[in-house]
Amino acid sequence: MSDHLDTSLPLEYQSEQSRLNIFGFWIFLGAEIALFATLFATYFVLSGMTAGGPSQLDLFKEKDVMIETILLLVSSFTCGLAIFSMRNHNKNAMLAWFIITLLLGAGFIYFELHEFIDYVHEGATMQTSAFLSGFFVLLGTHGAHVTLGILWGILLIIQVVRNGLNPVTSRKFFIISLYWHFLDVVWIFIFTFVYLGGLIQ
Amino acid sequence: MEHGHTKYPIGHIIGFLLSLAMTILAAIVALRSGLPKPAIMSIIGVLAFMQAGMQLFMFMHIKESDNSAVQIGNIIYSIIIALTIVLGSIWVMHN
Amino acid sequence: MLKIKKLPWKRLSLVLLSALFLLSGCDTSNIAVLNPQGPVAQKQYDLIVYSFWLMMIILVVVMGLFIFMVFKYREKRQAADYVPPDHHGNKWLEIIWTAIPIVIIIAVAIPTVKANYALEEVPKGYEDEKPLVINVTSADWKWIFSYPDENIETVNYVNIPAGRPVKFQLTSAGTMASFWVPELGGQKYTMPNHSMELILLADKPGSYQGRNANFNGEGFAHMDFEVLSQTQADFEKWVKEVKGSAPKLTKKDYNKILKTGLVGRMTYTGTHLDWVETPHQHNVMNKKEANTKEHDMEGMNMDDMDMSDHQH
Amino acid sequence: MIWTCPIINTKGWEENRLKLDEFFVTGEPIIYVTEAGIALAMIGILFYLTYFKKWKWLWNNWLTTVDHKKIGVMYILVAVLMLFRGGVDALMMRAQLTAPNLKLLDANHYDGIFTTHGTIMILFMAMPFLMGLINIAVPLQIGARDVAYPMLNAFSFWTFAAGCALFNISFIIGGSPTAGWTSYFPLAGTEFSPGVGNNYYAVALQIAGIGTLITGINFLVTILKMRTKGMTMMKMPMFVWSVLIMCIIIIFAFPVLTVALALMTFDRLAGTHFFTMAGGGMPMLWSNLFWIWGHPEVYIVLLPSLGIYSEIISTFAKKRLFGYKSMVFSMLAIALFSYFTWVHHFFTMGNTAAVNSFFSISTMLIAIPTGVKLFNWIFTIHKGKVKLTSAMLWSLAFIPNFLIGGVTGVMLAMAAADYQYHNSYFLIAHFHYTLIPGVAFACFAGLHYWYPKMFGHMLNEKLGKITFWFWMVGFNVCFLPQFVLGLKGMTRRMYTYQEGLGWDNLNMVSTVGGVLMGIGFLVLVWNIAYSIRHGERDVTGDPWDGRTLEWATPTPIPPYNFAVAPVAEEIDAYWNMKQKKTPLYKKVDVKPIHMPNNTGMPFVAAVGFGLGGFGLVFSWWWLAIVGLIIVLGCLAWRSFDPDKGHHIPVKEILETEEAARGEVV
Repeated sequence: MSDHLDTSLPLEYQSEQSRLNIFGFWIFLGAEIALFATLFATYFVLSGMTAGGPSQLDLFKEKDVMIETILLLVSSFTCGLAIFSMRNHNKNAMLAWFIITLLLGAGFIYFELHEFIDYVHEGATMQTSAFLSGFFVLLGTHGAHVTLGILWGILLIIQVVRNGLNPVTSRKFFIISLYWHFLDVVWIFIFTFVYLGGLIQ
Repeated sequence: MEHGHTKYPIGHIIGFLLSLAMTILAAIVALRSGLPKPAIMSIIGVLAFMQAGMQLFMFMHIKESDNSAVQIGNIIYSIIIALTIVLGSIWVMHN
Repeated sequence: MLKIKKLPWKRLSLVLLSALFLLSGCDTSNIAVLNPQGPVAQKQYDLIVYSFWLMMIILVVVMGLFIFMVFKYREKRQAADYVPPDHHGNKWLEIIWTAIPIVIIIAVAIPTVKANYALEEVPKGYEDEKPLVINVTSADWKWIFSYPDENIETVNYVNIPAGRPVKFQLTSAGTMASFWVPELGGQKYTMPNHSMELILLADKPGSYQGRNANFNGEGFAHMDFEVLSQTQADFEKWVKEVKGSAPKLTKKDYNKILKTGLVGRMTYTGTHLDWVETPHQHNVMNKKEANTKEHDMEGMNMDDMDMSDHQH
Repeated sequence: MIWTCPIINTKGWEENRLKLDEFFVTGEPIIYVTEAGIALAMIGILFYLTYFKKWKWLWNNWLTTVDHKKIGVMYILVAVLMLFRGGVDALMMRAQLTAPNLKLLDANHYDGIFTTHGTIMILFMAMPFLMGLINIAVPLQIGARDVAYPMLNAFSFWTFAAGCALFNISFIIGGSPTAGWTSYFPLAGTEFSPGVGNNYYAVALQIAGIGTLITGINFLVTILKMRTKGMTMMKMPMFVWSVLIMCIIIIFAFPVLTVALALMTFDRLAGTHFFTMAGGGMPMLWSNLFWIWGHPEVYIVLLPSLGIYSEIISTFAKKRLFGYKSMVFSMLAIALFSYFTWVHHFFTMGNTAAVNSFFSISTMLIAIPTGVKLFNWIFTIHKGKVKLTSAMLWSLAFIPNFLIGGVTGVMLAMAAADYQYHNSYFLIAHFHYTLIPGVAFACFAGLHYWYPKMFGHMLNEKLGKITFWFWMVGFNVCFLPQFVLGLKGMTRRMYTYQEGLGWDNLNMVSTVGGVLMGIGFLVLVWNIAYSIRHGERDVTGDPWDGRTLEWATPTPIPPYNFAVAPVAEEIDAYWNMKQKKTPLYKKVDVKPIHMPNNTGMPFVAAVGFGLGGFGLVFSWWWLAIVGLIIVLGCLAWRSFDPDKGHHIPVKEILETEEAARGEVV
């Protein structure tokens, strides 16, 4: 790959390797959509199988879910602002917004874990029924992705602090922003079909 | 592709407010409206897909790079596959 | 002319082998699937033979074309300096060999769909006959047949009256098995917490071999049973004999039978249906009487009802 | 006090923990012999490496390589080893079934063998063999220097290798899975398969699946973004088209397998209720998810093989491929339909007539594009100049044999008739008639065809033909009788049968066929060994008068493939260049070439996957966590030092080119 930089493009698209990586990540997001679709299919098929255990109505609380959703929505917004600042070559603003994004993500994880622990105390573990198995694995996979994103984000922050904003670090931030927005999209579907779907009666 | 935005991220703010509005609207329709179940499910389903589309175009700059055609094609095809898996599984497993 | 040394071994071996295949196919008496003994198996047999000859036509056409091309255009048969033409394709040929397969697929699809729907109902000509209901429960490596009307139960063999449709309600007490009596008709799976209906019918009395077609562990190869179809009179005589001589089935006996392992033939009076719930019908739910059954089953058994009333 | 984690209670894990004496599988003489054989082979290799001081060479050239050509060779090496093991499994099964009531293998051992036979042949032989050929040929055919993500290419191979190794040790340590390669529930659950066998299945396939998914993404981007100047999409070689479409299927099918295996792992290790009988689980959901991946998977292995056939038939018929556009659209149609036919694997699971009818028709529709391709190959041969090399023989034999597989497929697609065929030997014969001519023949053909580019010498043609005829005759003798056995009521996975059912002599004939195929494999191994010394050297780099760009490279192929990226004007770019006698490149155009550095990270990550997987299999959670940390550590380490790569100076390029081609103008 010739490593000349096409300076007419935004920083993260300038080297050819960057363009390939970003394109490859979009393809990977296609695969992730198939992965979460299968988890949703499993949840929908098993959502009625409560086997005598607590059902959606007994467990879900509107307040908790709204907090988690707002947290993730705002984090998606601040992540957009981080990329916006990056495009303006404003490293400090980008880092600030990005750290806020990760903190909001951590907040989301905190509330989600808190919600899970409440369910376990009410006796609803993933061993209780097929519905709960499906619920915990779907939410757990999304939560694991968010946690992985936060760790990955911390690594990237260290790299930017050390190497500054250059075509390589900016492409990595652009990719993690795609990842973060994608997780927010997945959460929108969880919020809609799992929580709202479960609370309707 | 535009290089260096204007000073003020208007696109992002509109996007954020839109997604907030759609989320709250979905919550209200689902929890307070008392509509029949299938009606609610379809409304909040459409809202979810609209919000997803909005995220793709406003926040994820899907249209931007020179291979945007393939990226959008890839996402559309993956949605078709996702629907096949979800609706296919439900249809097969319930009879 | 083809030199003997250079005999087309490939063609020779293939001709020999297809001869073997066709020869053994002729006397179909001992080929179970091609020896239907009931209307259900007959319908499937007709479908198989119909599709076999249709596919044989395609096979002969394409094979012939292929052999002709390979032999005609071998390097040895052409001049040394022969340069093949630069063909790119031919629109008409492409249309022909797309259209004809579509026609063949339609010719195969229509009888298939008709047969799929026909197999769900009682065979034609027997609608007014009251079908005999037999509950089939598969367990790890044995078959348990319960006769709810006659209130008797047999293990690893089942007697049925000839000329009368039999509704087998298939369910499983453990792993998934597949209830298959080749001479009487196709197979269906037995699944835990589900009940599925398979309608078979034997035209005349006789003994037919039944077998589990879905692998379910070590004893799978021995998990077969005999289907003995008798005249209506003999069948009733057999039921009276069993009622007189066979021991009463107790819960302890039944649990001993269910234990993993192979057992021989057994006969009991009374059935395990008294204390074991029959799970809800797999897809019979959306038949006409769905809603009436809906209410009285609501509180009765544990596992889940029809999905439709649960939101998802 | 056992630490109970708040979310997942550990009751399920306790019963699952194994006592050490159940660690090693005991009691089977055949397993002792195999263990001794493997131990001897390992000692032999270690001795050879240390005695001839080859460890450094191994580490620099093979364990840390990111060169697509070397990775391809490693894939094929693993595939041939797995073909040997899968073949021996098959021969043992055939031996046991030669006559009724034989006692060579008991039920449990036989069940373990047919499970490993199925899994190994499809996932650990067919996939790597094709990935090997793809790795070698695709970058060269599109005139590229390497794949889009060289390090990820190595990472995929080593992850696959870790999964393959983990699966293969199961028959020695802990016991192999015994629920069939489809591993249906509730049989595959802890209630009916208590041992660790099925844990191996769930974890090893998961790890190997990660490698395949990454390869799918890697080659999709390579083909879409790194074609040489002038090679538009409709001018790519047909093999590259088939690989592109295979990647699309991989990207959308393998995530379903990942989820299905993860749910199986949760059910077996964490006591969840996805597929269990109790707790509201639905065993049928496993079959559904498995086959949503399963059917596209058989098209993943079939499509590249069709691409190989297109290349070889076109080359040895000395004629351009007939109907290029319709060949591309038929493959796209096959790829699209492959996602809508999975229920034909369980017509008999009580679906309504509507579901069965829909999937009957969708399955039949796939026969149409396949038929179009068959006619196009036949018309490529039309007016051609057919040269019967071994590669061509394998490719030609594909057409009649696959035809039998195809037509029986349409017969099986009829749901009403499938009630009689399902799980019988008719089905066994059908899918062997599609997989062996469809995939195995293509692997052999591709091996013969690209062997000179891989190793610099050709395989002996006479021995090649002997192998071919043993396989051609043996394959038909083995599987034609099985159609009849199926109709006689013999079902798959039976370790023995009674006499008097009329199955005896057909099984005997079938075993004879199996032995013939075994002999054919031995002749192939002998051919490979023999050709190392006596094989005809490939001097020109274009032994078969090829049509596509991989034949434009000298042999042995320099690490950078092309000194200057070739310009492709037409389909069959190299053939076009040869006709017009255009020079490959001018000396003045040669510029320093940027090449990626070797990296040890993929190998270390594979060790992490292996350890972690082994820990998961035996529920040793500390080992699983250690494995995970190694893998994540490798990814983080890689993220911190994106390899700058190195440049090959012009002087060195010209030296290698002149050594290979004589003077460069």
